[in-house]
Amino acid sequence: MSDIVATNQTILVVGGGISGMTAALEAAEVGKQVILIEKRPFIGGRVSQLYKYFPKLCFPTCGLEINQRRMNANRNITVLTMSEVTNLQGEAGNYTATVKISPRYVNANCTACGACADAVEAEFDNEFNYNMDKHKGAYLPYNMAQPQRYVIDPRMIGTDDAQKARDACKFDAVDLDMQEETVELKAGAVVWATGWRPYDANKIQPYGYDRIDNVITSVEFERMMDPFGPTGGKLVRPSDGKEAKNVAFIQCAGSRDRNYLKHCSRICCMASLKQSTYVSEKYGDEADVSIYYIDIRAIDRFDDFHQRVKDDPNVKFIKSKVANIVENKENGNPTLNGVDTEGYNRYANEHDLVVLAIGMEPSVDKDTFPIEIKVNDEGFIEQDEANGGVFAAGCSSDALDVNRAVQSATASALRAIQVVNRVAQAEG
Amino acid sequence: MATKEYSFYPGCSSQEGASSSNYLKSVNTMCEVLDIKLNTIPDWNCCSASIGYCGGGELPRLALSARNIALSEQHNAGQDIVATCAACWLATKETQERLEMDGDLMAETNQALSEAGLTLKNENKIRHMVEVLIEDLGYDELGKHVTKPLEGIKIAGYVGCQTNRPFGIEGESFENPKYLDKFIETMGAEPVEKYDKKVSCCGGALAFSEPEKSQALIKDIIEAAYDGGADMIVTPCPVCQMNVEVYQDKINAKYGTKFSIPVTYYSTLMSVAYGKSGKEAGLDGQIIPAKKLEDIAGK
Amino acid sequence: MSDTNTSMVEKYRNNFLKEVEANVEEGEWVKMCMQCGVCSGSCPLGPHWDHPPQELFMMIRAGKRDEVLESTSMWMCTSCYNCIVRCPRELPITHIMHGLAHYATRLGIEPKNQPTRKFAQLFWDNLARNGRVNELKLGISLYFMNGIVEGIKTALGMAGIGMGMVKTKRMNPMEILGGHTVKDKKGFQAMIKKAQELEAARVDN
Amino acid sequence: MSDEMKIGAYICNGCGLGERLDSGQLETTATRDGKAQVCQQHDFLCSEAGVKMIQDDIDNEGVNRVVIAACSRRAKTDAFNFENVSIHRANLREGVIWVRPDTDEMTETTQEMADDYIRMACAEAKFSKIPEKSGEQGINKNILIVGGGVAGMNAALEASKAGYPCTIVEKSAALGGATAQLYKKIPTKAPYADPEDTGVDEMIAAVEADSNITVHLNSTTTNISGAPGRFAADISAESGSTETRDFGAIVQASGFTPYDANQLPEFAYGKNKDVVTQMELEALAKEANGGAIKRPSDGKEVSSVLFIQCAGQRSKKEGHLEHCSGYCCSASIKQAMYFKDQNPAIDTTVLYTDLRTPGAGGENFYRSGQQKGVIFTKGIASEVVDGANPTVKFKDLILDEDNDLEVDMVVLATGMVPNSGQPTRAELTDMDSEDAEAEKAGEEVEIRVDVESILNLDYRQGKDVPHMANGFADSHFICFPYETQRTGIYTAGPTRRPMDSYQAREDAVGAAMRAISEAENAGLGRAAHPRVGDLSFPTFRKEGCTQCKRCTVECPFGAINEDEEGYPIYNESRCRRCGTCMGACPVRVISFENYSVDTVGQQLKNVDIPDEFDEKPRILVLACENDAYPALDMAAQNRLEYSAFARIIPVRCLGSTSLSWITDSLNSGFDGIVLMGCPSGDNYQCHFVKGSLMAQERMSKVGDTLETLNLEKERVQTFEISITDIHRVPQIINEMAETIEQIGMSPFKF
Repeated sequence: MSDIVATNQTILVVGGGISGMTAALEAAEVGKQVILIEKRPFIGGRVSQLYKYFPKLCFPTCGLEINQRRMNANRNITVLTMSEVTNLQGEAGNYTATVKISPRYVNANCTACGACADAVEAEFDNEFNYNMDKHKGAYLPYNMAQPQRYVIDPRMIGTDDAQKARDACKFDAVDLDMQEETVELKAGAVVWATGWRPYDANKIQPYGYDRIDNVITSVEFERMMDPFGPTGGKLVRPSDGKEAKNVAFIQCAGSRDRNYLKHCSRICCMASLKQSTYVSEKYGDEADVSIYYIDIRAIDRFDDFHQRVKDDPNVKFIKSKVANIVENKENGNPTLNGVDTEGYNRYANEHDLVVLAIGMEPSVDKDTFPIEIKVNDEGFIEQDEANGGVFAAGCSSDALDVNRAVQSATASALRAIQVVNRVAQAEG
Repeated sequence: MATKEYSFYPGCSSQEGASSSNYLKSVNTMCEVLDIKLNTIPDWNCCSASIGYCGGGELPRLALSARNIALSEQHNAGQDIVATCAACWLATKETQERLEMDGDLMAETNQALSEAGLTLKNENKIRHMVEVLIEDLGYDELGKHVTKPLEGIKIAGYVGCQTNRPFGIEGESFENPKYLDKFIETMGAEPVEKYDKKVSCCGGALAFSEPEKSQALIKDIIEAAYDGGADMIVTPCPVCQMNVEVYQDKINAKYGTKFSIPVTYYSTLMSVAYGKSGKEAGLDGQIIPAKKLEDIAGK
Repeated sequence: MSDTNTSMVEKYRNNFLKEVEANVEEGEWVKMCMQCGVCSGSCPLGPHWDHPPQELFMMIRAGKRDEVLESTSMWMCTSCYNCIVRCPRELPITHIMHGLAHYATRLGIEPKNQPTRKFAQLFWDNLARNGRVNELKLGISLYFMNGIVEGIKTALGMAGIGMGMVKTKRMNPMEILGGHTVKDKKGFQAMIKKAQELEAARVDN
Repeated sequence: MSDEMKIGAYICNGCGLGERLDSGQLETTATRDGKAQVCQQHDFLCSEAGVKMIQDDIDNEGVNRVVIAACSRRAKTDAFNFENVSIHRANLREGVIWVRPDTDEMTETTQEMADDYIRMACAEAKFSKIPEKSGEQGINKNILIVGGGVAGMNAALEASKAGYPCTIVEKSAALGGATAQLYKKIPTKAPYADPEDTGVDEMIAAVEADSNITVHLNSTTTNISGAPGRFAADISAESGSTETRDFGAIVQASGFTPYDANQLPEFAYGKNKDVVTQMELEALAKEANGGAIKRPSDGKEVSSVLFIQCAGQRSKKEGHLEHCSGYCCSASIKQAMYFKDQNPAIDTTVLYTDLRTPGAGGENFYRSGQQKGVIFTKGIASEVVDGANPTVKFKDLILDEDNDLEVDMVVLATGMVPNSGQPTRAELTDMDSEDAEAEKAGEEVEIRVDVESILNLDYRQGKDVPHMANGFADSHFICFPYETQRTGIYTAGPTRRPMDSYQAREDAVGAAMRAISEAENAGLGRAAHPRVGDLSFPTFRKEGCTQCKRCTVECPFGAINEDEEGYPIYNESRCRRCGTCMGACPVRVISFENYSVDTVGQQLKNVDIPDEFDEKPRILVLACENDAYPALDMAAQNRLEYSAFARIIPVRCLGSTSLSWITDSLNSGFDGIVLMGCPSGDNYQCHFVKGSLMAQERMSKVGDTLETLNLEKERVQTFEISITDIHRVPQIINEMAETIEQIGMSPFKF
């Protein structure tokens, strides 16, 4: 990796999700040198795990395909996957980043032919599907994974399976001796695009995510719709594989709550409205959806979508924060207890499946940023002079939907360019 | 381990001849085994539980607990105050917090206390006996003293409300606390899995004023225990113990059920497991006798 | 209607929220409710509330003074604290309920025949007298709170339980002759009196 | 680049290709049929050695058309990335062996597939040129910014910081726009508890102090001609003077107009002076400047105020706005604080249905409002009764009862109407108007609409950027929010989407970035999104052109103008290189150097068509390279099989499909044709907006062609394919194969 060229006119982008990719592309396409650091073995981030986007109900991989093509075509971008920034020092125009690169155990020779995967037996929890299923010990994270290169799960190293994988490769692409390495990279400006993670549903005890099989999160529900996902695209419930037609969505699961996340995660209302259409997509008129909400936050043009779902006779809206969920031990149905506050109606409703519209929290914990940076109580990076040449993009700056994240990322690219252009001038 | 000393607030119901005098008995036995010394707060008064609000306003109620804390500071200086009754613990701890946060309230309270010749510094920790067992001794230590493991007994750990909310035990969830189950295991018995009435309310003080309403709640608590295959119920709270145990006949009469399930304290459970006699364990305080425990104690 | 009540109506005119904020324990929290209803859904006695907590809060904001203070609802509170731990805005709902009940009582407009109200009053009187609760006296006065005839019925109904308690030494018939008290009764009562004065003073000005 | 063309074909034997295919045979096909002057095999073509082998031929043998017979064009792009040559991929892996079973009886058809793909790649190579920039425009770093509100100003400031000179054209007499009319703004920093100063004065000062920024007040753009890299804008002042300036790109930050509350008589607006809009309250607050706010009617200090949210918004009622303006909830909280901060005793009530304060800041601000005693009531106002004090009648949704409240003043949270100029001709044709009729008839019509144009573009298709729902300037909205249908023109602020002052500022930074990017790339002759970097651009054979205007009308980006004789003018840097014009041209005179009627036409002509009685039909699949082709690749990745009779050709956009390809393939004996484009309609997924729609329209007419050839209409079918239709694409191909089995082979095999 010593062949990576980085100067203080280089822009370092941390995070290869939709925001990081956008920032990297915007900068690279006006001729800037960009290094993109991604923790996972592939770029694309959370959007690659979504089935559809609201409000167009189009497919994230569609835009991803274009962005990946742009990345591949652009020689100004260096992508480092399975890499993390462990330290960052300096000031605007002169940063040094320490980057830890974990071994992929597969080198550039890989043609993604899949022979290694065919050869191994071992399986491991599949993070891409939120551990709802398993992937082979040698695997391609998902169909469109870029770089299009297999990964050997570190948990397989040292086993016979690992050997089998190596022996199966005709191109010496499997390198079991690959070691973790640490490199130091210079950079003039940094775009911080580490994104978000779903809030830990186990912490929302009244909803029994840890106790009741048929209570799942919205991100898991999203994966179920993928034909290549854990259920092969079937909308069925975990406990018994029964078709999930009567589905409840619980809004603000972990958000707007002093016990969990104080902030509103913005996307969850639209996400549930979108996911309600999944149920109709699968079961047509048999779909029976209930959305339990405090306020439906479908702002600006999204409200059209909200209205459309509202007009669907198979979708009910209940203004209520569900008090708790108990499992009907006979049929495995979760029973939701609470009060519809529009006129005080007490309910105890049984559903096939309950989806927690899980909140969005920053991927990086508040106090673990590798450099002094202004972060608010919620853990999002505030825009502040004091941040020098480090600019937040996307969900590291606030709970954002995709189009707002891309907007934010595009802006952060310009701010980074301003810095490296100043450097360039200074250096003549 | 060296002897552990605490300033002890027994509370009204633990008094001799009162509804949970058997609780106190078993606690004393248990503490003896565990080498815990309880120094009772001299001349302690009632905490007004959570039902005193009608007559007593905010300040008078705070004054009640404040007096106990002040007396403890005076006589058991520096010792954590430990209560065995959920209501006592809650009222006292709440008082301490409120006075800590609100300077004016603190001043007013001290004004009132001065009438009784007391002043409050409000520096001691207020703890529940269960906290002491878990945090100061730990499950391993509790297990060490078991001489008669309670094998073959399936027990529903009924935590109830006030030992669990709003403070609860550090590291436990409000909806599904596990410490009672761990006690039960530690004592060699088997806890009921997924006992989903674990933290449901028994009606508390309303058992007196709204018997029908509270007995409906109690019924569910007992039913769930039976559904879980429980031989008995164990609880850390005197109000829960009383409500769940003594109304079973009335519930049977009203709902045609055949409830007759013993309800004991964790301390009773432990005393038996520690090889103490039924009497020392307070088993003679059972209105519905805990046969299986008696058998073990009798061995 | 008590004088305090009339003077309060005078003092706060139609602004019941301000009245609650100034006079009800933890009343200043009422405005923070966002009407999610998790408290209403969490209450074990929920079905028995005419107006669940979140609705009471809305009614307070809407200035429905009498409906709120004369309601039996807050007397349904079993102090289980479910609402408090689940409230996303951390409202001390249990205390606000107690506070409303107490405030109504102080104004003399509480629902007179609400059994819990009676029991709660008895409980307080009982402990205020001796500093400690005398369960037997409390029990007996409780049975007779609705009059002799009712009382005897209840007492007979409870006799079985009473006997059980006596047998197991968890109830002592001799207590009727006195029973537990604090030693420093004088100081204790003076303290309560002072506290009550201080609190009254708060309300009056 | 030397005109002398030299094709080098390189056949990979890796990934099982060697085992499954007769590489010798492939080599013969490449040299004999494909006319490849150089042909080499390699067991691991994408390896350093393999790549070097090719590079050596380029350097030493003068190979300038490289045919890679290996994996899909989407694979190993980093390895097969040679400069100054054209690269053509024969997809033998994803396109052949991965979609066919490995059995002896199948080897023959599988080999035929592979041979055909090599012929096709060579044919494409033969007819492609290596694109070079035209030099139609050079780099012009000047950015034109239309609108001098916070969005416009911030776009200028940020672009200037990056070294790009900006010119702001502001219609009014001063900078600052709507924000300048505010007393304070919604908080933008933790703890998000109190209104903040708007900071607009500082901004104006900064703009004025920036020597890199030129400001034209009282001015508008009366004409904008040209294209990215060479826009020429007439900037006309009220005074009458006009100057013309050149720009590389444009940011449109024309803001919004507050909704006209006169359309809300039910709320007594206009009737009762004390019913005001949020904007009007800002004026009152400014006047009070921290002191007591006085109401308009009698100057009485306001002691109670009620805010009606969503006034005239989120409603399908005639004259109302369907959208939610997004910022009004926070704005009402802010305004309630104007009162509370001055005197906590003032009663402030916000009447809402959904309180919308998203994000970290939003929820904190909501709580802060409650903390300060603002009362929030979930309810719907039905009427404001006029009177000395207005009385608001509303349904309280929580208490489920009708209620009313008399207050000193009522504030209507009315929404934003975007200043997005005139509808385009295309939009007009969707409207029912004289103009529309005329436009459909293809007549020259001067667009007569009561809205003033903002940009006054000298574009064939209309004077402003096309609109999306609710009149907001168009954008792809999700993945590529800044992409409008007018290359080099980027919208920012409320003209694009309803938003508050701070969001508008931030939005403008992104728009500035895009403008800079386009100015730079246009200068280098490179295409903009989505074919970033593509140097090719459309040209036409004038002698063949019939001036039919199809290309100028159908271009999704309004790139093409007409000269006085009606011949097309292409404006290459406005072009996104989708080829829709090429598909539109009935006389096939439009082409790109590396993508033309021939590059595709010759491929299908070079497919070997077996004799009718061999029972080996041929199915032509034209697949959109953006979605359908990746779907086909992924089907292969998952080893989903499809008919060995299919021959797939990726196209830039189905909109570029020339009818001649259909007729030619039918004539040359293809038995079936499958066209795969992107979903069209309101939620279109076509990266070229309406390419797939255009294709469908054209294909609807193919029926006639088939009739004249008296062929069954089932032989040509068009499908809308999403990139996720991985299981569906092989199915579609197989179904076509079955159809052919039923209706029989094409008689046109010679």
